[in-house]
Parts: sequence; structure tokens; C-alpha cells
Amino acid sequence: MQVKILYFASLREALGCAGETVELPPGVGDVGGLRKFLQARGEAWQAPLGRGNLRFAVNQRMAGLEAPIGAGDEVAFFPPVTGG
Amino acid sequence: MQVKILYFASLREALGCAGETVELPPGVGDVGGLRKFLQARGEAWQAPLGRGNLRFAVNQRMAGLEAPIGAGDEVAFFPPVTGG
Amino acid sequence: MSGAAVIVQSEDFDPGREAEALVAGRRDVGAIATFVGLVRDANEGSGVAAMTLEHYPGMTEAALEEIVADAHKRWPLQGVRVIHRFGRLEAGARIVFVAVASAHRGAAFAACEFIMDFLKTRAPFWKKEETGEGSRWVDAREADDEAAARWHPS
Amino acid sequence: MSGAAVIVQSEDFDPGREAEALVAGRRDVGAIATFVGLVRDANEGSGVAAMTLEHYPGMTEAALEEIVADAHKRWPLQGVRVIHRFGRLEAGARIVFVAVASAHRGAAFAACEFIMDFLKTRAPFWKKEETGEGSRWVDAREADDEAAARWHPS
Repeated sequence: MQVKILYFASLREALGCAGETVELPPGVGDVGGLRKFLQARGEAWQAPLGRGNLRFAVNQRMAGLEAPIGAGDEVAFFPPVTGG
Repeated sequence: MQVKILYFASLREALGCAGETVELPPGVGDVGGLRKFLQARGEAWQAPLGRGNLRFAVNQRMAGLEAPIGAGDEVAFFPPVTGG
Repeated sequence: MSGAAVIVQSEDFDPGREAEALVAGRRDVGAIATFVGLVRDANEGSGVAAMTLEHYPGMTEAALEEIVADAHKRWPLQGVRVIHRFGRLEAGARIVFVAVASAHRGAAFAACEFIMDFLKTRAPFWKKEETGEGSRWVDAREADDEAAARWHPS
Repeated sequence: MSGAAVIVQSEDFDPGREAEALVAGRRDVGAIATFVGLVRDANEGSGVAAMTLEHYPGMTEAALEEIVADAHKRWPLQGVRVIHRFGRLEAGARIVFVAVASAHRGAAFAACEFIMDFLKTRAPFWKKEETGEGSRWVDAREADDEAAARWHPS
């Protein structure tokens, strides 16, 4: 199944990537699983996506690591927000 | 000694008087004493100045019944304020 | 903007321009909180066509300036503006304006609300409403005393 | 004013006109509380010439609309307007505007501050400052989380 992934702000810069579409292997069914899968792709992904304070959104709503993800979902990874 | 007295809002209307200058007899030395002196002048002053929720100012600062008054002071009597 | 923090006048005012003037030429302000109070067309079950605000000239300005000075003692503020009208005001008209500039929003919000709460209980203004049943003086609200009492002595 | 309560744009806005539009043609509003956030020329000890606001198009609007809907659930409000800018903004520029109209001032103040507190912690904006030492992403402040945590679930 495919999901669309977005990265923002300092995380986007650290990864050198604003977004991508990935094909998930069976067994990856939530945000935490997706993060592990992305990190396992190599050094460049390991540390930035391992940051302790990362925030997540699924289909444009804030979500936790346990939030389920399915085909066609939009999942975003970003640092704590600082608007206003 | 003379003091200037001001009445505002519903109190002004009840008394039919916006202000006056009065000569105080000896022994009247605070706002409470002034009120009693003014009330004693007759029916028209007794009830309006006896209202339980009246507020007082001496020289344009909020004051209590125990606030001292002296020659030349400006003393105001008025209902609770309702601006804003 | 004139330099005075407090203005009492019968004329209307422009809230946007007043807030703008508070930060004109400055780049250290991070937050502006403002409040505008308006004449509502209904109060306590009656229609209100207009009201007349009576005040105590001289004491009014002094009371407002003291409230502003108290706010400056409590919070690090970069600018304060208070405008209060008197005279006859029709429903929908502006009555009062408070604007507070500060580096941070917490101070700006708190000081703006503090000033309004004390203005409501300490500034010598009295409202007389024109309703379908005639004119009546507005009674002081207990809720206003309670609002002011929230601010413990600093 | 467009009918939308929430606008996300790169352009500047006119706070006075926006607040005015919120009550245009109405006479039942008694209170308007507004907030304007500005780019300060200094932050955490460094001079700030400008900043760039990145956001998450789509989610930004949805997050702000949800915050406004939450405010309507908590207080009897007659109108709300939220404008947030993105892109590069110089020191002194306006970033954000919140205006709340209500019959009474308590609801207007509370809802305005509530919206700002949750906007700070829930709306997907990120600031990157240009300082004398180069560019840096602004860190989230613990004080902002604490401010939002003050509002217990309704």
C-alpha cells in the first residue's frame, strides 16, 4: 500500500526532502511503524526521524505514534510548531 | 470651614442638585460626618444620601466614610459606577 | 497619537489607528491586545436605543491613569492607550477602547483585561439607557466587582 | 470581510478594518477583544532582521478552524476572525490577528486568549529567524504548552 509523506521545517532541511510517496511493506500499520521503516533506510534518515520531540499528523490532523495508517493516507512528520 | 460637594447620576437626579458649597459646623471631620450633616437638612436629603450602596470620593479619589475632610476639599457622592 | 495614555472625550475614535500609533516606529513589540466596548441594543430584557454616559471630569482621568500605572507595575508593558467616551451614544456605538503593547502576549492580554476590570469598578462613569419604557440608570453588576476582585494585590 | 472565520495568507491585513467587519450592521455586540502578534527585532539575545514562516497548507486552515469551533463551544460568541500570515516577514510586521465579538467582555477576552494559546501549540507553523549569526529555527517554548494546558477540557 502507498502513503504520501511530508516533512516540514528543520526536519525537512535535515532530510533534504519535503515529501515522498512510499510503498509500505506488510506489517507497517501505524505512525510508529512507518517511522521505524523510514529510519531503517539509512544513516540520513535514522537520526532526524529519531528526534524525541517530533510531532505527527495523519490526514492533516495531529496524531500519536499509535495512530493507524492505511492506503492513500497523508502522513506528516514535523518539529513542535512555533507560529503565532 | 467650606467644602465643595458634588452629586452624580441617579443621586444628582434624586436630589435635584449637581453640587453645592457648604459651610461645615465644627465637629464634622470626615465623609460620614458630612453625610449625616447633609441628611439632617431635611426630607429631600435624608433618603437619597442614606442609600446603602453610595460611593464617595475626596479630592477626586475614592474614599470611605472614615476619610478625613478639611477646608477646601472636594467631596463627591455617587452611586456605584457603571462605565466601560 | 497624543502622548497621553488616557483620553476622555465625547467624539468617536478609530481603534485600528490607535493601536497602530501605539507601535509606530517600534520593532520591539511582540503583542498588542485590544478591547472595544460597544452600546448593545438590548440589556436585561429591554431594547436600548441609546444611552447617555455621565462622568466626573477630572476624577475620571485620574482614576484611569492610576489604573494604567497599576498595570505598568504588574507587567512589563511597552505602551497602553485608554479612550472612554461620554455623552449620548446610540446602539452600536463604541464606548471604550483599551490597547496594550508588550513583548509577550501573556502580559498584553492580562493587562488589557485588568484595565477593563478596574475601569468598570473604579472609573466614575454612569450609564443611563433609553428604552421603550423610558430612561433608566444602569445598575452596577456584581459580576464586575467579582471580576476586579480576581486580581489580587500585587 | 469574507465569510470565512479563518484566513491564511502571505499578505498583510488591516486589524481595524477586520474588527469593524466583524460587527458591521450589528447592534447586539457588546465587546470585541483582539490580538495582533508582531515580529520582534530581538529574540533570545539575538537581533532579528526578519523571519520566514513555513506552514502546512490544508492542515493549517483545518487546525485553526477546529480551534475556532472549540471556542464557540466554550463561550457564547457572536463572531470570530483569525488571520495568520506565512512567508518572509520583517521585524515590526504583523504575523497573526485574532478578533472575537461577544455580548460580554469576559467571553471575548477568554476566547481570544484561548484561540492564541491553541494556535501556538496546534497550528502547523514554523518560524525561521534571520539573525546576525545566520538563520535559525525557533524552538518551541515550554511556556506555550503551559499556556494551552491552562484550558481544561470543556
